[in-house]
Amino acid sequence: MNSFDKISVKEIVDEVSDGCLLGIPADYSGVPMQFTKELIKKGIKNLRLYCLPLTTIQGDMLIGSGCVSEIEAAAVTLGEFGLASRFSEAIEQNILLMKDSTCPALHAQLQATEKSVPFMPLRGVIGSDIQKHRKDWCIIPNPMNSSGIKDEPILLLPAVQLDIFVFHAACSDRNGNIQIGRRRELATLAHASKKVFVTVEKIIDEDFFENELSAATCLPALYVDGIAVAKNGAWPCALPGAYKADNNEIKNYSIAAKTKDGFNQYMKLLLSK
Amino acid sequence: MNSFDKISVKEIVDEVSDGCLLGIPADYSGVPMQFTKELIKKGIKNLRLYCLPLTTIQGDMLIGSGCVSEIEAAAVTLGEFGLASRFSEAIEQNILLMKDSTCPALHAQLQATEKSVPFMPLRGVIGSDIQKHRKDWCIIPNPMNSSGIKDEPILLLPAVQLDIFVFHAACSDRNGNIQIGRRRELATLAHASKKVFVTVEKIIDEDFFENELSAATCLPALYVDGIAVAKNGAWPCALPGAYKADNNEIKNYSIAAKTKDGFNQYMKLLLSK
Amino acid sequence: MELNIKREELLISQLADLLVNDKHVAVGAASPIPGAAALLAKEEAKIKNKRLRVTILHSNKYNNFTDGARELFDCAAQGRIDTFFLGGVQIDGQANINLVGIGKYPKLNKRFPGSFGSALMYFVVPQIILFREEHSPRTLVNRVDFISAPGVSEDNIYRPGGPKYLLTNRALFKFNKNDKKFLLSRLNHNETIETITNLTEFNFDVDKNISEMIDPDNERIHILRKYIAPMVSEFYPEFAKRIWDV
Amino acid sequence: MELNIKREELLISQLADLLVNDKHVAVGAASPIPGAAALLAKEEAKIKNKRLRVTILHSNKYNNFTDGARELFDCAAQGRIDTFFLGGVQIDGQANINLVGIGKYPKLNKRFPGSFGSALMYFVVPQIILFREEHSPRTLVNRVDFISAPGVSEDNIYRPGGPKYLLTNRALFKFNKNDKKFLLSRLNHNETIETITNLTEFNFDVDKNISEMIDPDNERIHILRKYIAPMVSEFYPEFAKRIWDV
Repeated sequence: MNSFDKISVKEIVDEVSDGCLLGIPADYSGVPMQFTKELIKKGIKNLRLYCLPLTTIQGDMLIGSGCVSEIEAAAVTLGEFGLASRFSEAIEQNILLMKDSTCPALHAQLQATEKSVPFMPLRGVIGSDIQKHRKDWCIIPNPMNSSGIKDEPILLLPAVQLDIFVFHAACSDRNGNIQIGRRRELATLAHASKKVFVTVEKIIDEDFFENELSAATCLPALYVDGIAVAKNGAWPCALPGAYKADNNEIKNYSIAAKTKDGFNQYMKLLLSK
Repeated sequence: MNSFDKISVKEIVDEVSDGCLLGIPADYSGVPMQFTKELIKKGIKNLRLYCLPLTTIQGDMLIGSGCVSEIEAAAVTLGEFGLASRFSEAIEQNILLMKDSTCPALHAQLQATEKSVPFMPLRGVIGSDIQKHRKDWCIIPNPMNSSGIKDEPILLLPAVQLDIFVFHAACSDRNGNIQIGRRRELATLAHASKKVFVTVEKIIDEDFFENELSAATCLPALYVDGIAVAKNGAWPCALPGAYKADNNEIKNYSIAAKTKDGFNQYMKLLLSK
Repeated sequence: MELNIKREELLISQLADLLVNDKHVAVGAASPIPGAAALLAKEEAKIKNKRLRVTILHSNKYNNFTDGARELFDCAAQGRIDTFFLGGVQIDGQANINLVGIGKYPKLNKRFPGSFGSALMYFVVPQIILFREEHSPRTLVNRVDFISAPGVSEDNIYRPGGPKYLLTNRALFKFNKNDKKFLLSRLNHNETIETITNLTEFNFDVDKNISEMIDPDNERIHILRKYIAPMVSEFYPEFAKRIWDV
Repeated sequence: MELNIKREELLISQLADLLVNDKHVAVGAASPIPGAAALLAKEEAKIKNKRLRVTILHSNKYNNFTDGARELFDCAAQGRIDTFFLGGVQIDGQANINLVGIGKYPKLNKRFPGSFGSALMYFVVPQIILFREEHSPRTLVNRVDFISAPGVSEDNIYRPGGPKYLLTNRALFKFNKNDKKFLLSRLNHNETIETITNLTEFNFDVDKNISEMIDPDNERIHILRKYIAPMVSEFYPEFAKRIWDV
């Protein structure tokens, strides 16, 4: 028996159900764009996106394609290429529920699940309109005497468990260990997800655990339910340590996506490739 | 200006004051034994040890040498060489305050400081005599509706900030970044400590951050207040990835330390070397 | 041909039988018999084309973790470890375990190392196997002097895990969570219900289907001696040398 | 010789002056002017034999972190970052910032990306410098439509950090925490108190010692153009090309 399950991108897509809570990596941690294209082709509906902590073209494309009913994020943006127009328009037209958050809260909610505790405390945030609109967050008087400030209110954030998390990485070893390098937020996302699938540029015939230093760069196979090879699978996004973003393509997208029609034409071409 | 402060082991020892809260790494994460010998020579008093999550010969020697007034740990043991006799005797003679804990609680208390929150919740532990004797811990009714269990009591652990943390590592790069590999608990300890000093086998003329994979193995220099070269500085303990424990020496220690006299003779010889 | 089966091999075989449905078994410090059992179960699963992951702490090769020392506990809390082994200076009839000391805490007559991670692992790992070779009235007591981790909890406590079995060098007990009581279910050769009763301070029930421990068959002994022994010798060299002379 | 100093260089120079006492400056996404200022301050510190660390997110080379995306926030919460830069679609007279949108939340007329990490960073970094190039009544408003992070907090809120300065392409304000009000302290060339008042919707005080922004001296311009420009071109290539043609 192999020590991991090698599957296809389509088989990963089959694991995503309408309405599920899908983990979305930031643009610096391996965006699974090939998977995203297949997901849009499938016509998935009512996805709830949990972004750690933001999304760029991946989230905007899913929203523009009508796949998303809800999104929790600290930002949705095309970065230097401006606003994520499909996202902004969906909010302005009131057809998308946005759970506005802030980066450390998105990390902490997953860390709560990582530790199987019902909540995590967080400093800051109190007094912001983010906090005022989050009915799933609560504020309690600090029960810990040793904290120093009198009558300090403490914000508690609920543990969030993802249904499924998919990301793209440079490689796995022959045992299914995934090289993530410094992108340790990918480990947090994996720990907090019921199912985890990874697309990789290649599978290498090595054992990353044979060496303490290469072991340190891995997400262990035990968290991964299946691996698919997807050459250039983050395109047009960057894959840290492997290739840079295709800025021309993202710019083209950002221009096309300014209107619904432009977006539809862009996507038609993209999905037919 | 150098990007880090290269100092001597004695200068590290000078940073340790009587009564301070000192972070102690486990036997698998780089025990700073050369530093410990110098600390004992100095005649430090009333140290409070915070072990993540246990200590072996380092803690036992410090206790036997009369340097320690309090210790928080999940275990003090010589592993396959049996009980830590100086520790056990100090407890049996009631001259050492032991804050009995459990591994995940010791991690969580530092993670609270890492995030600058006043406490962290932890599941388990309730109903144990560990919990009953920890007056610094508290139990509250779960304030988070979404948790599922009715009337669930939740254990809260206070944030603990260390005064100083010292560990031994294989190497630093020319910019003072420390190679810790998979021993990421060392990063947690450093994040939660006011001062951090490291002894290393050697300083390498490289920049670990030039490569994403070697960067992933580092504790960044920004957390480190000084680095001293100490050849074989973990001896007789192991240095993961570099050398194994000197089991003969630890066995000799375990036999000698069974009695106060045997320990004193052993230490006299050790410190005169 | 009759094989001369060692006591340790019999215990390893008993434990391996308890791991057949697992996907991930973790083994803590200083546990050569559970470690060998986990590796044996992994090898046998492979033959059946099933996948069993084994994490042995204090080993580099069989350590699947990369997130530091806390990952064992986080991983267990996430429900990703099916079986873990715990021991105890004392174990009592309600499956409370004591790893701290003998006497009235904190003024102990005899201090032992401490509770390690038991106070969390006992709550979150579905199958905790208590393993204590010494079977005597001083180890299997009526009431532990200190509860490192309780055997049972109230209904409002989050507890997906807990004790399932207790193995000593004389007997195997199942733990009945509803009755909060052990059930004697297997006897080592030469043991009787009476010898076990005499050597156990706590009260226990006796399984209607109580039987002798089943010796490992030739194939299992072959795998154990040929494949597992050299693996074990990597992280428990003295144990492997004593039992298998490797 | 008179140097022709660009507007961006003047702003970089203003920011660099605010970093001279720092040990660690962090710069967030899409911030070429703060990024250049931090690297300039680092270079000048080196000349004075002082150590300034600079962390520029979205850069691999100037990113000191190895614990994933959460480390910026943990590091800041630990008090290990002295200065951080924040912007805003709107900034109001109490230093509240809005990164979310225009209109009555959640029914916004115009949606912007979101609050990023501002809701924590604003509380824990001792010196937050608000930087917004556009100085107009639509950016510097009386009251923001949405508070991504509040400028001030009650006394019982843990808040070692907060706003210290607001720099626009026309002026530099100090923030007075006690009065909860900005103080106009430096004017760009060709600006007057009157032009600033007309272009600012919120009320502010005027520093008794108000002065013009001081142009960077020849040495600073030399360092900026010779050493900093090529560094900046690594992570803001278009900006570096536009300003310095590198």
